Amino acid sequence: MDFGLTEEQEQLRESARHFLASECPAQKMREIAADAPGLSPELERKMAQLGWPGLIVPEQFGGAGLGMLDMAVLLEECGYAAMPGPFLFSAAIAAYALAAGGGDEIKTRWLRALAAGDATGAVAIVEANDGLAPSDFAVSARTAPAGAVINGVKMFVPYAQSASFFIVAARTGAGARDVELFVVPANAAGVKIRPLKALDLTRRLALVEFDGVLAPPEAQLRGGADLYERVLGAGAIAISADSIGGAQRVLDMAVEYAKVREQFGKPIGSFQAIKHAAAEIVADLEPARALVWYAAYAFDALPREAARAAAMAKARACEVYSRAAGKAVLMHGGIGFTWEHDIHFWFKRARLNESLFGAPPYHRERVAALGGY
Amino acid sequence: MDFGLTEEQEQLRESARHFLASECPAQKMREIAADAPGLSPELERKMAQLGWPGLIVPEQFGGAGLGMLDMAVLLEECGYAAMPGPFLFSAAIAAYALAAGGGDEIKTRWLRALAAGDATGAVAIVEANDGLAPSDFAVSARTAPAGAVINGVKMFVPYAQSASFFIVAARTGAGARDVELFVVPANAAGVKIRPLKALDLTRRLALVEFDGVLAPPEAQLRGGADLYERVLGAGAIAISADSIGGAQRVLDMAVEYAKVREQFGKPIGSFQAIKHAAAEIVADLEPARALVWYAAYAFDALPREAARAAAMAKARACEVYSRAAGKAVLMHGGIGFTWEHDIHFWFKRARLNESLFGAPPYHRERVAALGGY
Amino acid sequence: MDLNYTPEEEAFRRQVRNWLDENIPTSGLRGFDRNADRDKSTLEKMKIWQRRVHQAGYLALSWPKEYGGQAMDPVRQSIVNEEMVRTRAPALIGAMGISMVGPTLITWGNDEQKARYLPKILTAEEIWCQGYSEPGSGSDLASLRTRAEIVGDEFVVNGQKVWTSNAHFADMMFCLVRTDPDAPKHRGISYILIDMKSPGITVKPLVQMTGDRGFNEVFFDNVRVPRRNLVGKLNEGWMVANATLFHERNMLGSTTTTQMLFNRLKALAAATMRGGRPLTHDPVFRQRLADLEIRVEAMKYHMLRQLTDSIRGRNPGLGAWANKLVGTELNHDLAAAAMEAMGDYALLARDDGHAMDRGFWPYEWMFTLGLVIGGGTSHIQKNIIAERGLKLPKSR
Amino acid sequence: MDLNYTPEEEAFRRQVRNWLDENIPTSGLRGFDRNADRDKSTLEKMKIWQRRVHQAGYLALSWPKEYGGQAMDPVRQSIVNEEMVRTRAPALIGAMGISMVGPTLITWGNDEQKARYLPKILTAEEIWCQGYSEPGSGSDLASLRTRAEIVGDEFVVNGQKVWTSNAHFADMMFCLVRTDPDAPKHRGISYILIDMKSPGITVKPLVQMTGDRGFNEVFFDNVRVPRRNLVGKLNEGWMVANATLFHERNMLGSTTTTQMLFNRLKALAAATMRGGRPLTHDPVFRQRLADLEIRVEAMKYHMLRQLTDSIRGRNPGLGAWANKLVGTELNHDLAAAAMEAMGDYALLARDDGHAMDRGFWPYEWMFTLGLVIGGGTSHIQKNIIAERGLKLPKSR
Repeated sequence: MDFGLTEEQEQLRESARHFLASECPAQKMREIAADAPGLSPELERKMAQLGWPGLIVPEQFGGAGLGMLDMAVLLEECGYAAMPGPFLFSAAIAAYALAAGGGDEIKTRWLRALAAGDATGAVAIVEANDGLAPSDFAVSARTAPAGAVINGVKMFVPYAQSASFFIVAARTGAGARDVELFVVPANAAGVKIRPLKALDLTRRLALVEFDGVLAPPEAQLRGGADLYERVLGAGAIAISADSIGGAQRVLDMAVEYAKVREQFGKPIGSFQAIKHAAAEIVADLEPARALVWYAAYAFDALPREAARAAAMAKARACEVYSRAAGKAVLMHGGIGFTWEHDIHFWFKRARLNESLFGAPPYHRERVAALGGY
Repeated sequence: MDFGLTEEQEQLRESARHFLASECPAQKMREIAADAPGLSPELERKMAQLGWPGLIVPEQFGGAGLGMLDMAVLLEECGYAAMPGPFLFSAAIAAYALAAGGGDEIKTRWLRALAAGDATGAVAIVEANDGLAPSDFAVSARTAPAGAVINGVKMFVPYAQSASFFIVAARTGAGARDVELFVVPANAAGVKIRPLKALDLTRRLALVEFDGVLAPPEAQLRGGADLYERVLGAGAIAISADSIGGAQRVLDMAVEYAKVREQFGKPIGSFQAIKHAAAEIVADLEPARALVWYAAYAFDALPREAARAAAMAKARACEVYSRAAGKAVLMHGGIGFTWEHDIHFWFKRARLNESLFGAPPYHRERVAALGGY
Repeated sequence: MDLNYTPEEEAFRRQVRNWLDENIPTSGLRGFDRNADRDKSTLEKMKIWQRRVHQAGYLALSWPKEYGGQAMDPVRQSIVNEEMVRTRAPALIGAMGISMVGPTLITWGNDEQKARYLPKILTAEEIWCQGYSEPGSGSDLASLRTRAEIVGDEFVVNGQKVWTSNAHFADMMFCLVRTDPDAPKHRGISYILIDMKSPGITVKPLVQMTGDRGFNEVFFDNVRVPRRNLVGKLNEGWMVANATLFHERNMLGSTTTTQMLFNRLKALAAATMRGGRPLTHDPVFRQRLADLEIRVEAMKYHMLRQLTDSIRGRNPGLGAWANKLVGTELNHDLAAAAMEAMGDYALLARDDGHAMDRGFWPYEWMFTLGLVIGGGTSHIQKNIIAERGLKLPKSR
Repeated sequence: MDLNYTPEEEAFRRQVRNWLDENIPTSGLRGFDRNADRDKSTLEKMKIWQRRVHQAGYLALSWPKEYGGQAMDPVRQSIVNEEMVRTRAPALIGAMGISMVGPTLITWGNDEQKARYLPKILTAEEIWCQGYSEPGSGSDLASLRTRAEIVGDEFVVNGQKVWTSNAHFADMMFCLVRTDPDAPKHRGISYILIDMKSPGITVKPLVQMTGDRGFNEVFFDNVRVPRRNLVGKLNEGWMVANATLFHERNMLGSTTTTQMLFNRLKALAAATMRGGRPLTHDPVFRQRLADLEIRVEAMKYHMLRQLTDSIRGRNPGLGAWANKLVGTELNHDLAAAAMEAMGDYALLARDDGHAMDRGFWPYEWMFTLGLVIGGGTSHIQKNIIAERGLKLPKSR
């Protein structure tokens, strides 16, 4: 019985926090956010040097072979920094999908490149109707002599613009479980990317059109609906970890501000209303962090509980983040509503986290269904 | 355009508040609550002298011929005092049912007696399955030569023990609107009353069994499902008005306490947490009061909006009351949890108000359905 | 209680509505224009619009006739307000003058000041901004430090204001300045009127989290203001300002806007499919919608009750202290519900082509949060309710 | 992270469970016994039960062996706690001694005190109550005024305590008294042990809103207490008490109880029909249930994390300050959800024959509110989190 981080995980956390504090402080985050691609090649390169993209990639493909809990620890720090870039989507979700469902050829081609920092993957799931169930998909994969032919439009694809390849969820029949994941190079014939303007300035979103894109047999990941569910789980956990980190940051910002800002002749942190708002964030955040750790641990170690744990984490963590961000903005008063102050980046990122990979009511319903209510 | 009380209504309110402060202060309320019947014959007699039981009874049957808004104003004060007794159920709901649906014989016999304070009526609606829809009822009225024969068991009937007669909702067929209201004297053959122990000590509840009770034709109120809906509306408004008064009282108690109780060398009312809790009650309560007034006004003046307005009032007012009572108990700290302090009477009454005549989720669904969502 | 309007009032409403239908500019300007980042030509159009409303007799209905008002009762004022919102008439560019400094001058100003300023407020010849908040005094307004020294017939003003909406195009500012630094903080403040073209004034934009310019910082460097621009008595500006703050509280509590927001949210939910059915049929979202509608309706009657008090010439009582808190939080909750309704579409910025409801909601969601904060955050509002409304002891 | 138990721990758990299955009294006593209004014979049965648990070696697992403990690690303690709740074993009548004064004596007591008191805590020969709160000092505990003057070899105690659970049958009280009225309020307090049979003590019951007697007022009229009953140093009782308060915070945060409450709520909802289907299939109530389960699970792992910290000998950190707040509010929310689930059945008192779930919930609903209030209301808990956890400035 041990519910805690290992020494290595603690070190990972410490070093990530230090690295991001120096390489991606708020000022740098703002610069990256203001730049069209929404990522810093320099920062990406440095992360690659640290081996972050390959964190959960098996060692035989150049990764560190670690697990989802390690990734969650790292993503918590990325969320703390509101780090822009494709990292979460590529290193946690696409990497998982490839590692879990890819054959040797795919792994050798894409997973190795991803781990080395030479490629990023983007996951293309929801469409115009915004549903996560395979039956919601219009994007289809039709069997053809040379593989599968993919047609349709995916929406809200994070960092499609800079991706080297996509993991595309496509429908292969009318059944509820007729879904397959395909690996499609970004430069494949028939792929068109149209950027969307995102509210969260630390993320890039796009619409991706697949117009008769041919996916050869090896590009189809093994696992079908089961793999698809697992990939959603990985996404839920990754966003949850980012949310915990973000909630911690807005709390830290608000507490810091409350200690120095004075009104009525004393620091506003001495007023109960401010104190209680901060305390409520703590009371929300600390148990939610444990829940996210549990979900990440269960993802690898307790497969039968993993889906439900991920749904729980996602339902809770992103709600906690949004609520914390709202409270933290209010604790700042007027300055918190300005562009000049950094907090709005987290405030908007919290909103994106809330809906990406399923909003809280969706996940609560899943918790009920998977729990046999 | 005038959204306010008339001078007469203001006077009614003032005189009710003064009357209840002197005739039903907390100490008296506790005595009545501790007494098995849960009512004070003396207090009932004095109210009758003031004409309260006949407030909405037409003048030709000995009443004052006033409307639901007047009644709401009065019930707000009764809620403020947490006045025990059948008044709300008899004078607001049963009286309305008789006045709206009774023939001359019924009115002459029961409505006149009710207005004079010589009889009280109890409404018997829900049953063991706790539903408000006619299709939920097992209590049936079968046509017989001499009238209707009523069979079945009603639950949670307020002040059945002391009632002179019941207004019973009975099913007359399989359809969703096959419901009729009957007036059944408490001493009719086949009526059995079994007291239930209520959490709210200021109210009495009972189970009422109707075992082949014969209701002559004149005992059937005119109006069927429409009248039944109106009676539910009257109930919703009456409970809402009581709730607003109760919420005002717990606020007043908490504010009073916060001004005198000292901790850390100053009145606890100078701490923001206490202030903000009180302010939140005000912010909930004041708009809710306007909503209840509106619903009561609409009940008589705007029949097409009346049902929806009553559902809105009930959904909001009783939630506001419960929340206010919970906050007020916390504002009192330990003393608020004792039997010795009066506040628990309101706290428990709020809970009864929340569920009687339909809990907030039920009424919100009604608001949506009636609003054509 | 009687929620009917008199036949005369109904006729007046029809007349207003007809006038609006015929006169609302069809191009560009439209209600729910939350964007304060106005260019010159928009500004000019908005002034023209206000002038036309004024000429039609629909502006400042409750002001005395001698100052360009109509001396009508508050019911007609509320009818005009309702119809303006309902028809999505363009915002009144001079709102701050009309609702805040105008009524203050009517109460506290001398005859010369009334004659000089009131007409131009109505004709939009002079647009006003408010100089209250300072960097060091947000919630604690009375701790303001902008200094005005009397030198001869002038005040010489030095200091800084912040969160000043519209300062970048305003002609005049009503401003609180410290005229006696040695007096207790509420006692040394004066209320003066400053010409924004005076030498020594610098206006710097403050961009909001929405990305729009709305607020400004205003710097005063030896700005000279004639003594005749003092409103009320010297060092008694706090009292004068409190009257204005009360007007502000009422202005922010407009409920027609809230009703419009709810209707828009309901339409959005009806048009949004989730799990194969409109979101309005989703039992969970229905509960939320119904709860919001109930709160919107409660607020509507809450404000009608105060309108009635005002018609009857009575103090509106405890409830009025809660208007700003309840109204702004409700508006923000409506926007937050819309954000939830939109699912991933909530992630799109206002100007994305795929945005739902023409990108209205994400902006509104932030803007309404700004209103929760501005003019005293909810924390401050709760203090006000508790201290002024419930007479709980102060804890400064 | 490894949520598996070692084979030894699993074996230990089986052994505990088997022992409980065989030894839990089948009559009367049962877990979830919130009623503190115990008669003599119940009391006697409860003492016998605790003695049996002690003899079996399942009491005070983390205490050193020399004082009757088992010197086991916190995992085994948590296994025993979990199994006790899961099998609905009767409450331990000496819990306050075991969890609060015992650990305090182990840390601060002298050898004589340890030898004298600890064994009898475990054997339930001496039942303890806590003398902290006073009528004038609820949240502000350190302002207590019960006076203890040193006269010869004795303290002479005068004053009053309140909210004293179990005082009507306790043998001993651990008590905070003021021994130096001139020192700053935290500096003049001592921690002493008082024999409840001492002349001059009067215990008066305080009935709870549930109708049960649980608390008491305790009056001291020249009560003589030997000086050797002082724990720690004179005037340093505040430090001693703080250790105990920390134990209290942990005791109140037990999560197995919370999990049991959730399971009971879920079973209630599954058994309750509404609109022709079980309430667990109602989409709105499902959301609420799922949200509660998520919070219950989060709390479970939150406590496991602290358990791990304690195994590793590390400070549990910021999160532990939130245990009382989160745990008690969650329990109350679970009970409130059950009340809603029951509809009109929630209106029935515990002892009505028609009450659902044997009348468990209405009582639990009130009792858990009492736990939100007791030991520092949520207001106080938030101050503690902010001031001790986040180091925000005090505002006394």
